[in-house]
Order: sequence, then C-alpha cells, then structure tokens
Amino acid sequence: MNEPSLEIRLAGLTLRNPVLPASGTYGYGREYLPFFAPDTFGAVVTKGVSLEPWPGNPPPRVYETPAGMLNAIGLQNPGVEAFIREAIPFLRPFQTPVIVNVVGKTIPDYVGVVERLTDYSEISGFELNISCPNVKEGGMAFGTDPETAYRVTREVRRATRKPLIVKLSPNVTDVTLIAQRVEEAGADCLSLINTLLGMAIDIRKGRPVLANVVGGLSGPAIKPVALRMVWQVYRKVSLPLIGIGGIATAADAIEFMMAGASAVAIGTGTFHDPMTPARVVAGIKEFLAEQRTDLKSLIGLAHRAIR
Amino acid sequence: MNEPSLEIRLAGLTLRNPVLPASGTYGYGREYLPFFAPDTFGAVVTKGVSLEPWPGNPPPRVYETPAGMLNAIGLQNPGVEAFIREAIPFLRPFQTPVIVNVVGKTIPDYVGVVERLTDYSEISGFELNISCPNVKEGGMAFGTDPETAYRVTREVRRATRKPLIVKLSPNVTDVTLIAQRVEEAGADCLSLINTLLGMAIDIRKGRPVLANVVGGLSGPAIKPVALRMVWQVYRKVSLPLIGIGGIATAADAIEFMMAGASAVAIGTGTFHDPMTPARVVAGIKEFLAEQRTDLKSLIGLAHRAIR
Amino acid sequence: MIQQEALVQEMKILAPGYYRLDLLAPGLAAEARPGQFIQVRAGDDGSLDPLLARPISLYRIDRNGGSVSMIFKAVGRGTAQLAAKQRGMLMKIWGPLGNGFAIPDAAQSLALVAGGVGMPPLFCLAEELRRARPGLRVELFYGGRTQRDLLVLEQWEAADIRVHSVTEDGSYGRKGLVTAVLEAQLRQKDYDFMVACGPTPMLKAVRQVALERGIAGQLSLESYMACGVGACLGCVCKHKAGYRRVCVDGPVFAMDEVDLE
Amino acid sequence: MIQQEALVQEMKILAPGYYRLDLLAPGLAAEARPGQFIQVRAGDDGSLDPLLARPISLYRIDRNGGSVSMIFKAVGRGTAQLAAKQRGMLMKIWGPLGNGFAIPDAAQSLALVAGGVGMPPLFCLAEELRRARPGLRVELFYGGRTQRDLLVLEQWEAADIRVHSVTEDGSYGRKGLVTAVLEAQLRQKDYDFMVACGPTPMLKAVRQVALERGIAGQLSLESYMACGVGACLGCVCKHKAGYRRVCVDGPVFAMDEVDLE
Ligand SMILES: Cc1cc2nc3c(=O)[nH]c(=O)nc-3n(C[C@H](O)[C@H](O)[C@H](O)COP(=O)(O)OP(=O)(O)OC[C@H]3O[C@@H](n4cnc5c(N)ncnc54)[C@H](O)[C@@H]3O)c2cc1C
Ligand SMILES: Cc1cc2nc3c(=O)[nH]c(=O)nc-3n(C[C@H](O)[C@H](O)[C@H](O)COP(=O)(O)OP(=O)(O)OC[C@H]3O[C@@H](n4cnc5c(N)ncnc54)[C@H](O)[C@@H]3O)c2cc1C
Ligand SMILES: Cc1cc2nc3c(=O)[nH]c(=O)nc-3n(C[C@H](O)[C@H](O)[C@H](O)COP(=O)(O)O)c2cc1C
Ligand SMILES: Cc1cc2nc3c(=O)[nH]c(=O)nc-3n(C[C@H](O)[C@H](O)[C@H](O)COP(=O)(O)O)c2cc1C
Ligand code: FES
Ligand code: FES
Repeated sequence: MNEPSLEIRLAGLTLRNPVLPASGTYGYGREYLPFFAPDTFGAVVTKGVSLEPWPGNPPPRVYETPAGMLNAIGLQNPGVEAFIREAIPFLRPFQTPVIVNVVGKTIPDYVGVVERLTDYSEISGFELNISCPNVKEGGMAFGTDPETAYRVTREVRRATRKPLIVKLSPNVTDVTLIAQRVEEAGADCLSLINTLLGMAIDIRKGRPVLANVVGGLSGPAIKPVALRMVWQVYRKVSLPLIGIGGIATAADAIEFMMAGASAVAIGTGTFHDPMTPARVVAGIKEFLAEQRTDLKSLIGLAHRAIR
Repeated sequence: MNEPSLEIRLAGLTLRNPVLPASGTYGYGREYLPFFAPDTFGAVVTKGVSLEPWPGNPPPRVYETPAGMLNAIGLQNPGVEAFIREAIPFLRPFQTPVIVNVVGKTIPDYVGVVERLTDYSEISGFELNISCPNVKEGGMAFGTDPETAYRVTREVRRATRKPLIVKLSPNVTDVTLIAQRVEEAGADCLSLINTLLGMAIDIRKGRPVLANVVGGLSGPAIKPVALRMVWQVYRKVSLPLIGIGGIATAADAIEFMMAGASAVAIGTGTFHDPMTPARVVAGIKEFLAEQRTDLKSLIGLAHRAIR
Repeated sequence: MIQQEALVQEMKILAPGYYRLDLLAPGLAAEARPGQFIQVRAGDDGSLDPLLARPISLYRIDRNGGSVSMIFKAVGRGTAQLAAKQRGMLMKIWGPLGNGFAIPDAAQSLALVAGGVGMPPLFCLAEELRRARPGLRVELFYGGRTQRDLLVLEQWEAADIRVHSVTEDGSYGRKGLVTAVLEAQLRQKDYDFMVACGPTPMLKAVRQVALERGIAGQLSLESYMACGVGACLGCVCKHKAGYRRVCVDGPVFAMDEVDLE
Repeated sequence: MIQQEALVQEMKILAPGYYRLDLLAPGLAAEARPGQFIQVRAGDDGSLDPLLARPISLYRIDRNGGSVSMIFKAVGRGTAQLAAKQRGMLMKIWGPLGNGFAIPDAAQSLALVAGGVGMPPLFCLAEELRRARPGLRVELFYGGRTQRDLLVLEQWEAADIRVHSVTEDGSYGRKGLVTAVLEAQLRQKDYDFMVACGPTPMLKAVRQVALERGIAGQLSLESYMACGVGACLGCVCKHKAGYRRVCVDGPVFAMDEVDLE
C-alpha cells in the first residue's frame, strides 16, 4: 500500500496535513524552531494580532489544573505593524500557509488588522478570535451573542477575499446558534473551541491564583466538551471545522475528525511535550495505514455510524 | 485550641459539616454503607427522584476522560413511590438531614414529587435538578433559560415550605442570570454545578462511546469551571451556595468555600476513592486548626482579598 | 467489604502483555468468593491518571496465606500502570465486589468456557469446587488468539482439570473458536451446567449452544464501571427485568436473563 | 536545544524533602551554562498528571561525563513524582533554557546570595568561575529556615568557596535572615557584583542592599511556566521595559530592571 496522504483542502487552502498549532501557543513560530520547523504543521496559526500593541495582563498568568491549565495572558502582542516588520519576514521562507489570528476590542479594530494584512502574499487567511475570555472589552463578548458574532464576521468578510475562519467560544448555551449566524455572515470555516472560563484559588494566600482572577481552561481536561461542540456544529452547518481542545495524541485528533473536524489544532499538548505535533502527524498517518482508509473518510465518520 | 467546629447553617438547616454527596453518585446511601455511614456527610443528597419510574439510558453509560468522566445514566430511578417505600425507611435511623434531588420532564412533574414528599418528616429539603444533560425532555432545558428556571422554581416553591435548593447547569452563557431569576423565584440556596455536556468517540469502532452519544462531564477536570461559576454567582446573589465539581481533596473543598460556597458536594471524587468524603471532612478540620480560623471565615474569603 | 492499601507480594509477567499480581489482603481473602472482583487504583496515591479504579477478577484466593491474586492483560492506561507495580509497593483496592458464581447442588458435571482474560475467575471457581465438591466433574474450554494468550495451563493441570485448549491460529491445541470445540464435544458428552467468561461474541455463542441443548448456566459480564459498588448506575446491562448493575447484581448472571447485544 | 529521554544516573536524598538527580545528557551538558534551567516532565510517559513540565535549574554541568545534575525540593505534585525517580529510569527533558548568568569581566569580587533551593544555580556558577576566572573572589551567603535546609555545604567547601551560613532558627551558622548577615558583612568588606537566587522577599531585600551601596548585580527569578521556551507568554515578570518572559528573557535579570512586587 502507498503511504497514506495527509493532504487536505480547507477553506480554499491546501494543507500538507490537517495539524495546526492553536493560536497563542506557538507564538509566531520562532520559539519552537529548535524542536521543529513551522512546516511540520499543515499551516501556521499565529498568536492573536491587534491593531495597536497590547501589554497583556499582569502575572501570574498561567496555572496548572487537573489535566489542564488556566491562562490569562490577555492577548499580549506587539500590534499589527510589528507583526508585519518581524513575523512576516521570519515566516516567509517556510512553505506553509500562515493564518493570522485577529483580535480586537471593536469591530473596526478587527477590520483594521485584516485590511492591513490582506494584501500580503505571505498571509493565507485569517482566524477571527471572538472568543478570548481574558480581555475586559471585546474578545469573548463578540463570541457569546449570535448577532454580534454575525456583525463582526460580516464586516471582516467585506475586508478580505482570503479564507476567513471564525473561532468560537465554548462559554455559551448553544454554540450551534452562533455557528449558524457566523456561517450566514460569510465565514469559510469555524475553529472550535477556545478556552472555557475557569479559575483557581490559592488557599494558603486566600486569593485567586491568577492576577486576572479568571482565565481560560485548556488541555486534555476540556477535550470532551470540545468534541461535543464539534459534533453539534457539524450537524448544523456545512462549513469545514477545525477541532481544538485538549489534543495530546493522534487518537485525540482522530476523535475530532470523526466528530466532524477537517483539521485540528494543538495548543496545551505542545507545552506538555514539544514533540506532540510531530507525533500526532505521524500517528494519524499510521492509523490510516493500519485501517486502510484515507483522511477524508474519517471526517464525520462517527455521525454516519449512528444513523 | 479547641477542635474546630464544622457545623454550618445552610438554607435553614443545621449541618454537622459542610460536606455532602453530589446527587446521583451516592444512590440513596445504602451502597456506601460498607465504607461509611450516611452521617459522615452534613446531609445526604439523594439520586434524582421522579414522579414515575424512569428506566434510564442504554449502556455504555460511563467513560473515563482525562481527570474526569462522562456519564449518561439518564436519571434511572424507581420513582417517588418506591423512594417512599424503600429509601425513607432506610435513611430514617441516621441523624442526618435528607435532601431529595427532584427531576421531571414538566413543571407539574417537579411539583408532584415535592408535594408527595414535603410532609415526610424524614425529608429536610429539596434540590431541584434543572440541569441534567442526559435526558431528552426537561432536565437541562429548564436550567438554560432564565424564565423557565424561574417558573419551575416558583411553582415548586408554592408546594413546599422546606428548604428549596436549585441546582444550576454550567452549560450556559451567563450562569448569574439564571441564578438571579431563581433567587427571585424564592429559592433558598443554589447548587452549582451540574455536569458539562461532553462526549467521547471510540476511534476503533468509529462511533460515540456512550449509547446516548453525549453525556455529562464531571470530576477534577471541571473544577476550574465550577469554581469560576461559584465565584461569579457569589457576587450576584445573596443566597448560600453549594459548590460542586471535581472535589477530590480538602484543598479543593476549601477553594470552593473561599470562592463563596457555604457547603460542598462530592461526586466523582468518591468513585476515585470511596474514602474521599471522610478525608475531605478531616482535612477541612485540620486546615482550620492550622490556620487558626473558623469555617465561616472561609466563605467568600477570596473575594475579600481582591477588594 | 474491605478497603485498604494492599502490599504487592509478587508481580509476575506470564506472557508478553499478561501479568499476575499477588496482594497481601487477609480480610479480603477471608471474605471473597469465586466470581467476585476488586476495584484497583492503578496510579500512585494522589494521582488522577487514571481517575477511576479498574475492576479485576480474583484469580486465586489464598485464605491461609491471606492473599489474593489477579491475572490481567495490559490493554490501556490503567492496566499499563498496574503492569508497572513491583513487589513491596502499595496499592489502593476495595472489595470483594459482585455476586460470584453459584453452581447448583444437583450439578454432576460442569463445563467452564473461557476466552482470553475471562479465564482467571473460572480458575478461582475450579479451585474452590475441587476442594468443596470433589465429586463434581469440571472441564475447561479455553480459547485464545494464539498460544501465548493461553495462560497458566500448568495450574489447571496441577488442579487436575481437563483443559480443551483452542487457538484461533492453531498454534496450540485445536484450531478455531472455542465455541466450535465446545459444540463438537457436546455431541459426545453432556454437562449439567455451564459457566462462561470472555468477550461478548463468545458469550453469545456459548449461550446459543447452551440454550439449544437446554443446559443451564451462568455468564460473567464486563462493563465500564465508575463506583463499582452499585451507587452510580453506570455499569448496567440489559436484563429481562430491566437494567441491572453488573457490579452488584452481577457480574455473574443466569445465561437466559441477560441480553447481550 | 536538546529534547530527549534522559537516563537517571543517580538519585540521592540530600536531606528530608531534598533530592539530587543526575541525568545522562551529553548534548545538554555540552551546551548548558550556569543559570540556565531545563524543563522536566515528572510523570511517566503518557501521564497527564502533572500535565506541564517543571523548570529546574542546573546544579552541576559535567561536560566530560556528559551529565547534568539538579537539586530540588519536593513541594507539590510534580516534584513529588520527581522524587520517586530511580537510577535507570528515563525522563523526558528539554533544554538548556534561559539566558544564564553574566558576570562582568571587570568584577574582582562576587557575592552570591542563596535562599533555600535558590542555591543550585549559584553553585553551578561558582564552579564555572573557579575554572574560568580563578582570580575572582567568590563568597556565598546562604540562608535557610533550619540546618537541614542548607544543602551540599561540603561541595562548597571542596570548591574552596567561603560560605556564610545563616538559619532562621539559628540551628546552623548565624541566626536570622541571610540579608541581615549580608548587610553586616558589607559594612566590613566590599563586593563588585552580586548574584541572588531565592524567594522573592529575599530578592527584594538583596536588591535594596545592593542599590543602597551602588553594587550592580543579577537576580534569578522564578515564575509559573507553561511552554518554557518563550512561546506562550505565560511566565512574564514586570520589567522596566514592559512584561518580559522569565523563561527566555530570564530567568536572570539585572537587579535594577525588574519589578518584584
Ligand atoms: C467485573 C470485571 C472483571 C474483570 N476482570 C478482569 C481480569 O481478571 N483480568 C483482566 O485483564 N481484565 C479484567 N477486566 C477488564 C478490565 O477491567 C479492563 O481491561 C480494564 O478496566 C482496562 O483498563 P485500562 O485503563 O487499561 O484500559 P482503558 O484505557 O480504559 O481502555 C482500553 C481498552 O479496554 C477496554 N475496557 C476498558 N474498561 C473495560 C471494562 N471495564 N470492561 C471491558 N473492557 C474495558 C476498552 O474497550 C478499551 O478499548 C474485568 C472487568 C470487569 C468489569
Ligand atoms: C527557572 C526556574 C528554576 C527553578 N529551579 C529550581 C531548582 O533548581 N530546584 C527546585 O527545587 N526548584 C526550582 N524551581 C521551582 C520549581 O520549578 C517548583 O518548585 C516546581 O515547579 C513545583 O512543582 P510541583 O508540581 O511540585 O508543585 P505544585 O504542585 O505546582 O506547587 C506547589 C507549590 O510550588 C509553588 N510553585 C509551583 N510552581 C512554581 C514555580 N514555577 N516557581 C515557583 N514556585 C512554584 C506553588 O506556589 C505551590 O505552592 C525553579 C523554578 C524556575 C522557574
Ligand atoms: C497560553 C495560551 C494562549 C492563547 N492565546 C490565544 C490567542 O491569542 N488567540 C486565540 O484565538 N486563542 C488563544 N488560545 C486558545 C488556544 O488557541 C486553544 O483554543 C485552546 O488553548 C484550546 O486548545 P488546547 O487545549 O489544545 O490548548 C490560547 C491558549 C493558551 C493556553
Ligand atoms: C454518575 C453520575 C450521576 C449523576 N446523577 C445526578 C442526578 O441524579 N441528579 C443531579 O442533580 N446530578 C447528578 N449528577 C451530577 C453530580 O451531582 C454533580 O453535579 C457532578 O457530577 C459534578 O460533581 P463531581 O465532579 O464531584 O462529580 C450525576 C453525576 C454522576 C457522575
Ligand atoms: S459501577 Fe456504579 S453502579 Fe456499577
Ligand atoms: S513559559 Fe511560555 S513564554 Fe515563558
């Protein structure tokens, strides 16, 4: 048998494999160079980029919880101009699509970042982060109301012809309502999920561990919730999905694909072990060979099994 | 120094200690007798009781996930008449308040169970489960809409003068909105949280692990989310709170109290180790002695620290 | 019921992926009966990975020595951690759990049918019966994929019990499925009662054979468990009387009362 | 940067709760400098408990032997699991990480100030300096709560470095806080440069002392980490230029540029 192909088309892009870094866990790609090159991934998804530089939240910003972690980075980033100056030249030589994660406090903020970047040939697409729980304004507020999610997607849609991915928040009663409105607004793809809002208390100090009090829960702990949301959204929208949340092994990634994801992104799993992305890519290939099947057949497989 | 007291008043009840079993994880108390008596707990919270017997969901019903588990029991229970016949006589001899967890598919179902039980002196109070994600009708649907939550609480409130606890669902965009409406409807206390909706896929079989497809995620994995919800609700309502979700150690229980819970309930932690409830009770006592403080001072402590 | 930290007395690799673990647990050994199981916490104390205990059947109960043995196969995270236990370590366990086997007094001959790691509880039963009911004729039909899946055959021999070994690849004993060999044997010989433990397809086939010939018997079932003590209703099987808990109403059920789908 | 499964060469209990762990890691030993650290996965492979690696400083770098050593204190889940490692086991690690110390060429005398398990990276520095800059006068001010918190004093002696030992309870050396002893000493003697590692209150006091006397120096900070390689922005400290990552911009910072609250 031939070596199975991991190539996949997603929102108009051709990806070498369906494994991406989850935004904010891979910087702009430079820090993990000693472990692997950006083209280990099917595409690079950058840390959130805003119009102006954002300082982020005071420390402590991260804390481990059972099979998970809390973070309240607060989207620290140097702004779109610094991104153009520094990240784009760095990423240029790698033969991998670059998807820019976009953050903002207002709709014009989002539009501004996308307008500024859309003509760069080095940028292949955008992922709107309307789901970050760690900033006071904007962020998650956009992702928890279907109409606001619709509006920000529609405005950004007008600003770019490049693939537009919208990243959804899990902190909602019904994620399918948001997904449907975002689809109607013209998104090409949905990423789900961002982090669950959580917190931890230092009982010796009698105070919240994170300076920001609350933070986003990620890692294997949230995988069942993420998987359920991918499952639900797959049944309600026809856009391709990127499954995110707690992936640490190839088996985890395959679960997401069987639930309906066309690709997956890995965040906390890379902190757990920097070689996780490479192991997941290799493991998916092995699974396909062993099961004598192809990648496309995995997508949504579990839905067909229960019909 | 005297041995610290763990006694606490909650919704008009006096509890020997602030540690309860989470509904559905302790049956009606009989199964754990070989490990400890029901009066190890400050009060017993029963498995959900419905008007008619419910068969529950087909197996598989449970599955382990990272630091958590999924369940889709589907509220299997023999109905209120069997409860009166079997559980009440069993629980009578123990000197511990009994709180009956009440489930229903319609508002009259809930009212019916409470009316049938309210005059039994063996029953100290009720916990309305408007948050179970594992039944097709009723259950969680009541707990995700503030108005429905208000209505069911108000109707049941009319049916009993005994303490009325309402158990909230975490599967909502803003738990404080539900909490506030339930407070307005006359609840005496809130329990939070019930399980997060999740799922798992068996990649060898290419299908969901649980026969019910989705199930409720519990255990240490969800503790950060539960703690955050207790924290948020404590700031918005003045009712006492029962903190639930992932408690496996005394430190976990103390975190919940510092976030604003007056009492805590333990579910999955007891499956992990049947001695967990006793260890938690002992550990809280030790902490109080070591910190030279009393139980009341712990409640909401972390809020006061950040003011 | 005992819950304790039990000392690992011995840990032995029986074949690649198969282990025998002996625990010092006198109270448990005194109470336990064949067909019962214990809940075993595989991680070290304080570890949440795995979170839940794993059910493992008793393979031997040594009342005099105050110990119990298990045989298990490393199939996933929990059993892999069990496989890393060593003599002198402590393990959190509770049990005995479940109902255990019940062989009718009238039975003169008994066919045991084991598939893979369904064997251990049947050995426990056979050992007890040899002591308690020496007149009873006991034979084992034992199926595995290949030779190395058939464990502790020398123990069965020492217990003087006839074993019909069957492997799917023919590497040991008869070739094929254990139920085919059982059926062939039944054409020559009869048994009054049958007890089976193993994978569901095997249990189904055994039941089919037994029902056709009007032989009564018992099946020992497996199921995902959370509490293991009857409280969570997580482990139920379909039973003609509704859902029944494998952990306390079972794991042993009469052949004709459970629905194996 | 190296990421590997490293073999545990030796595991030694230094005092109750304190351990020394030696790893065979030639590539790492060849690259590493004093003040750098490694990320260590405490659980066995596949374990999610703990999920994240733990940062531990290098205590010795043996380039010839191809090994590195750490000294750590068991304070929580991760370090408790590290404490259970034994010779012959494998551990997943990556590093060297961070910037390491930089002692100005002009410095003639150096005061090292250690609190508790802040000591190991300072020993690493002292050993290197003794080799590379034999003319430099190096002294250690070493504080702990009680006698058993002062570790490997014999190693400092062997390295021929004067140690001012201080315990809070007076059970060994001077009684009190290490910074008080440092201050007293500074009234008699001067140092050109100071390097401190230990709990934040100690670092603050050292900085105060240094600033008052116009002595330049470096501090090695701790912080919760997720990635350890600069990607997550989780470990930042307040710096006069904004937030800076402890894992790559540090853990060593100039005394006057970080804000220790
Ligand atoms: C009453 C009872 C007695 C048992 N006795 C023995 C015994 O004597 N020896 C032995 O080797 N095994 C026995 N088992 C099965 C054993 O409990 C499982 O192999 C074990 O729980 C797997 O755990 P894991 O973490 O290694 O695997 P997981 O990572 O949980 O799963 C690995 C695989 O094992 C399967 N599995 C997991 N749990 C169970 C389960 N409870 N029942 C069936 N399959 C499961 C899953 O399908 C999965 O594919 C018994 C099970 C029960 C219910
Ligand atoms: C650059 C660097 C170098 C270090 N070098 C050493 C060393 O050489 N020897 C040594 O013993 N320790 C060292 N530490 C501290 C060590 O990383 C922590 O003790 C360890 O992470 C605790 O993990 P745990 O799981 O045992 O504790 P946890 O269960 O995570 O926590 C237990 C306690 O440890 C504290 N803690 C947890 N993580 C950290 C952290 N990263 N920094 C400070 N406190 C923490 C918490 O406040 C908590 O009270 C270093 C830390 C850093 C950042
Ligand atoms: C440290 C950290 C930083 C993150 N920053 C961003 C971000 O900038 N933009 C974004 O959309 N998501 C961000 N996320 C969310 C992740 O992209 C991802 O959705 C989430 O962590 C769940 O995946 P995981 O469990 O694999 O980590 C961040 C997560 C972490 C842990
Ligand atoms: C097996 C199982 C059965 C449950 N049954 C009920 C129930 O009948 N009524 C209810 O209100 N909650 C039920 N729950 C939810 C628990 O009471 C609790 O809210 C949840 O498990 C979170 O707590 P934990 O993490 O300590 O388990 C059940 C949970 C489990 C795991
Ligand atoms: S495992 Fe809980 S009832 Fe059987
Ligand atoms: S730990 Fe991730 S940037 Fe420092």
